[in-house]
Amino acid sequence: MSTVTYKEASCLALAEEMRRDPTVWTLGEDVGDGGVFGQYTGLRDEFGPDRVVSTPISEATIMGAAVGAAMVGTRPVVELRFADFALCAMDEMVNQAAKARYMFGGQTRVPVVIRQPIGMWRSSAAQHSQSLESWYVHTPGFVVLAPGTPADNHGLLKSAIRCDDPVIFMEHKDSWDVEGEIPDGGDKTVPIGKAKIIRPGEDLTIVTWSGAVQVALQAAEAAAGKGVSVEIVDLRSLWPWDKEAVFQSVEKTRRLVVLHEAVKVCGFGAEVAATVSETMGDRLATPVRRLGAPRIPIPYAPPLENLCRVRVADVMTTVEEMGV
Amino acid sequence: MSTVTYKEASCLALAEEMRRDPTVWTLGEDVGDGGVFGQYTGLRDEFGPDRVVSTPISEATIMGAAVGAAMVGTRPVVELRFADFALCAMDEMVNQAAKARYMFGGQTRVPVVIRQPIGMWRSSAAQHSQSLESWYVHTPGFVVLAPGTPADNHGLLKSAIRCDDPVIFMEHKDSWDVEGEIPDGGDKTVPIGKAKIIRPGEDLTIVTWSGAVQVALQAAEAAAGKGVSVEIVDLRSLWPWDKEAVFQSVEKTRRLVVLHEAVKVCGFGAEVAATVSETMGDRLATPVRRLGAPRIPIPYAPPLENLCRVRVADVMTTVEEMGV
Amino acid sequence: MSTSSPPETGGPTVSAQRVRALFATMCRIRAFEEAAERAAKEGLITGAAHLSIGQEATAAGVCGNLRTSDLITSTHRGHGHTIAKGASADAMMRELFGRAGGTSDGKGGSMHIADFSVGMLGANGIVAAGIPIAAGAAQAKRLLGEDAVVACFFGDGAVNRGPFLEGLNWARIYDLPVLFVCEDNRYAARTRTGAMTGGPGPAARAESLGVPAHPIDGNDVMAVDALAGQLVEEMRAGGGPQFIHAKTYRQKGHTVADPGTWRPAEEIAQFLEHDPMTIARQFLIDAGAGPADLDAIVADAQQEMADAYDSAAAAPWPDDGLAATDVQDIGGPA
Amino acid sequence: MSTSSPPETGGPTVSAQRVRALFATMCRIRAFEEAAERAAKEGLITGAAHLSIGQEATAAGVCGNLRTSDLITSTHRGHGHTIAKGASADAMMRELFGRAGGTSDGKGGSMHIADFSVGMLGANGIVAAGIPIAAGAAQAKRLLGEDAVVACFFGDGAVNRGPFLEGLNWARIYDLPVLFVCEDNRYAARTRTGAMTGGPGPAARAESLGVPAHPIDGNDVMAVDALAGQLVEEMRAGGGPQFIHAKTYRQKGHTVADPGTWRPAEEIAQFLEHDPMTIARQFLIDAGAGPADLDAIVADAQQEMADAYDSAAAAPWPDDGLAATDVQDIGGPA
Ligand SMILES: Cc1ncc(C[n+]2csc(CCOP(=O)(O)OP(=O)(O)O)c2C)c(N)n1
Ligand SMILES: Cc1ncc(C[n+]2csc(CCOP(=O)(O)OP(=O)(O)O)c2C)c(N)n1
Ligand SMILES: [Mg+2]
Ligand SMILES: [Mg+2]
Repeated sequence: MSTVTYKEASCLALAEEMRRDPTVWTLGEDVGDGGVFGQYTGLRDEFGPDRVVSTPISEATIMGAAVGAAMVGTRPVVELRFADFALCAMDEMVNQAAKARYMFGGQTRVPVVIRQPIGMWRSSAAQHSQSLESWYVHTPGFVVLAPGTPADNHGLLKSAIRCDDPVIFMEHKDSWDVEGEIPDGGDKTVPIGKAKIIRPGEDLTIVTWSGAVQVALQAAEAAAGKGVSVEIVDLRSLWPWDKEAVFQSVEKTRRLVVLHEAVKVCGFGAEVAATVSETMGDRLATPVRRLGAPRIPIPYAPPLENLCRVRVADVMTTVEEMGV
Repeated sequence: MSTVTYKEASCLALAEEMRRDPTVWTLGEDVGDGGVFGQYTGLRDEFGPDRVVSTPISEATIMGAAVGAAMVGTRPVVELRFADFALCAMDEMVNQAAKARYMFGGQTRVPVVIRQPIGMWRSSAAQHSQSLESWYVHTPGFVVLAPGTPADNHGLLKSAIRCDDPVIFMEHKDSWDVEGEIPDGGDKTVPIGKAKIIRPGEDLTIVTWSGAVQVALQAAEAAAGKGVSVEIVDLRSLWPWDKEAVFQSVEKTRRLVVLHEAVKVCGFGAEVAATVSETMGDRLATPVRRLGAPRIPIPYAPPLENLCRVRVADVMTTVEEMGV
Repeated sequence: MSTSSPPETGGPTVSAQRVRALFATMCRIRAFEEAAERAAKEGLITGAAHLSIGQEATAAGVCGNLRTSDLITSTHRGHGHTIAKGASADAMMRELFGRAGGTSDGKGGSMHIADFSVGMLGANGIVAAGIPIAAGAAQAKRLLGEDAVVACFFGDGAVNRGPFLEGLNWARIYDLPVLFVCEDNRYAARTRTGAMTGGPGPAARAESLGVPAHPIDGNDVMAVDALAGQLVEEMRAGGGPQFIHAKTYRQKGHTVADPGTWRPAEEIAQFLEHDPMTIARQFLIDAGAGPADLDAIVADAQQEMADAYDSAAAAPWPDDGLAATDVQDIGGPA
Repeated sequence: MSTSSPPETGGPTVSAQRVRALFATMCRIRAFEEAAERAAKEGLITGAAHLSIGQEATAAGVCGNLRTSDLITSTHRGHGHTIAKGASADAMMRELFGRAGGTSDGKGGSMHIADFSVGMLGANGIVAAGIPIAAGAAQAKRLLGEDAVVACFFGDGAVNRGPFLEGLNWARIYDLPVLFVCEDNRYAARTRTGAMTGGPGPAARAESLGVPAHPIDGNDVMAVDALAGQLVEEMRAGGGPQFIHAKTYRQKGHTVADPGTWRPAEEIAQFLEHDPMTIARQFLIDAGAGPADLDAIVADAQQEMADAYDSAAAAPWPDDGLAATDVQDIGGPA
């Protein structure tokens, strides 16, 4: 095991996969210079400018070119910088990447990894803070991953690159500097579709992912101080998502909170809540609760931005209301 | 009252609003020639090419220009032809139209109506059949409307044009020729945010909208034949949605099915189901059920396309499973 | 056609034998689409179908210079390109009918016609979407160390969409062997593109992006063949992107459902006279071909497509199970 | 500046008095951004801030020819444009600090700086997004029967995004009075735009879209003023869109967090010498202005911005309640 940051973990994963498979390459603005967050540092030196391709500001074509490149046998890792800019490439993502295999009757596959960092981070405001994972979960064809730890960023990025499906890969900008351990050797992947119980508990389940994992951990600690034992399920994969793990946990705790940073309304939490309510409604001690951002664009001023975050206190209030 | 088609209803509504308010205008591909579905027929003759503006195939700029035009005091009605093409204008819709008022601290408003027809229709296949309403409901800043009848298409389009918020206006392509009555005189609007009970019932509530309204009506008829009394709530407005109407109906029937054409996973049905489960879970006789499309791109061949539709039989099975 | 030899070099003269082959391809395209038109009118084709009748020379002339290992991207109006690149007409017709044995199992239809086995990377329901895809395919082929030229077809309406600029710029800065082919049939749906296109037009735009542009009569298959042959040769020798502005005409309406009669009658008449089939036929007659020989080519094509029609009409629907296959490997359709 | 009189006609000569006013605007922009830079380093500006130090002449020279009723759109690097168009520096600084009294109540920050009351329709966090917005604003003004010229600022990186083509084409075909101003500072973030831009560059692209293009030294405020004056005059007289390719240099890094020292030292040095402030100052000295007078202009500007800094630093955070206002009229934030 080595201790690395979330950012370094992804850089290592990409380098390992590029060494392993010469058809893996990456493209995006400034990636040759290490990328806007430094998550591509050193890659051009090792792999050269044809495999670490700095591009013009042409999101539609970054994505569209990756589709063509994936169709003919390479594995592009697309860097879109901020999930918000992905909106400039939405046709290429949704109408092309996600649908090509199906609408061409399986004649082709589009093994492309689409990195688009999400989340609130240092007053990034309305156009640089969105978390739109639920859009992609709604879209047939996509695998959707949202790692919350360095180890998962490492292992899931590797799985994403090896996956034959187009993968939406959402890192959280606020996690870049979070440290954690990753396995040595570079051959360990994290399986797509498997959740992880990152804290076992008995009284209540929190299902969460990405940056909100940190909030959940703090809330669980606070709850423990009040005698409430919280189990945290970090989904990591949003599509497919690990229903079994969630059902199992809720079967035990009979209380579920879904916690995410994205807007609550029509967030992926709605899918989890609706599914659990539908499937095991009669075994729930109390209805499933959701916590997410209010339905407002993200404001700039730090105290206003903070109001869009789910805070530990919000989780605690909800836990109390659920009568644990 | 006059009898008109769904398509004619929208054309009348737009003409009436353009007569009433000289700042209303419309832009999009081929609108000067009546629009691809004929829903702009005759408008250029009456209002001229400066208010019924045929455009190049430039979705991003159709939408972006409308944002600029709305900011300075006009009310553009944007025609995007198929909701799928809206993906080519996603930045302009989401990062610009929906956020401008907020991120500029209320200095401006963006009163634009964004027409983007949805739904399966005559083998339109993967790139011409999507129903992405849940994306827009998830996006702060938007009003989202999905009329299911000629009267609602008429009255809601008028309300949308008068609304100061950006409105996503989703007509269903399969409804263009559906006939119905609309009020004469042209001053009647349908309020945004109000659902309509289109069939009263006692045993079970179906919440639905857009093209699926027809399926719900047929299913209710079939259920009546089996002695089950179904109440149908046509939401019409998806954001804001009429929670009170839904709660009231479910309070009475204690059973809820949410039925829509869009993909079930992360569809707007998840939001309705999660909200109802959360709010009135203990008053439900049985968990809320959702019916929507499987998570696959829409295929071309008619029998395969049909497999993506929720059919009356599916509704009936669900109703039975809910133990009515 | 897709494996035919490169054109004569040294001048615009092309051999009659070569033109005969191109003519045959054009006849097959025309006959395919006439059969498709009939089928659509009879309700056998349920989705939208866009006919390229009148535009066959571009498809034939460009694809005649490509190898099977070369690639093309296409548009909503893609039957001609697909046939010219070497796809089976029978499988294509089944696809249009939405039947088993279609190129895409009936899951795509006319607007998503494709045959990856012959390097045809797909028609596209989104105007201009093929442009970035073509650029990326060329870039990937180079990365893989495989030689391939990519021909990228699009219409005159597509030059007003952003991906046109982005994709041509991309091909230029990475110096990719992409042959951009703008089939300028004067209309985008019901709109005259002249009124919607600022400046001197598609060729000037390409040049401004550093892509050398070549205007040409797109209805003259000899001219298209000679030009494409030369450009493809340059690209095989390591040259960067090239642009053909092929002036042509859509003899039919926008889709099979549109009679297209809203256009000026004189314009239609003028172009019916300047039909690519007539031009190629005249060339062959002048070069000594016998009318009976040419009629036989036409008849063969018509027979092939009548058979394709019958085969498609008799074919079963795709198996229901196919609806849920090829969505993705990981994560079921539920 | 935004209400100043049009420039002298009949030649490139501009009056010293006019240049003095432009110089004053430039000094205010420079001082504002130096104060902002300081604030960012001190942690008082929490979000990204992009400085236009070195590019002041374009903002001042273009906006100096606009009326308050004229409009501009801007980019992520928008402080200069906003000041030149007449916004209050005090309110702007508060916005950068995210404080009460900011131009957008602290809800937008530097990247969304805007002052609609003076026709400044907003900076934009999305490269090239202002281009279609500018076109639409011009179109709407015409529909309303109101005279207005729209100046649309964007960088050399923006010419590779699709909306560049779409928006310029749009302005051309509808003949809209939009003055496109490409501020070419050689870089897009850390990437040299030369390597990413196929063909002869921004001006050729504009010309290919039918928009007359004018390359110019963007650091020479006299030249920018004269050119913009002439073009704006033409547009007021009913002319269509125009394009200025202003060559300039970003003296600082991409954001305040980037020292920008990864660029060639000689290049930086060369442009520090070709500083727009120095050029304007020299012109004024040559025209007889006293150094003390000019120093006073600088000092005034610095004082104004020091005050703005203090005012912003002392201002309270926006009221929590503001987080939920101005989302939309119908449908709460819940
Ligand atoms: C992005 C997008 N916008 C609009 C359409 C609708 N549409 C389909 S074909 C077409 C006209 C295209 O014109 P052109 O590119 O000249 O091709 P042609 O039909 O003439 O072959 C339009 C507007 C679409 N498919 N995609
Ligand atoms: C669509 C989009 N892509 C990428 C970015 C990230 N980004 C912000 S500024 C910038 C560079 C822009 O370069 P240029 O247009 O030359 O403007 P400059 O920064 O030089 O003023 C980039 C890539 C963005 N904001 N929007
Ligand atoms: Mg055309
Ligand atoms: Mg720049």
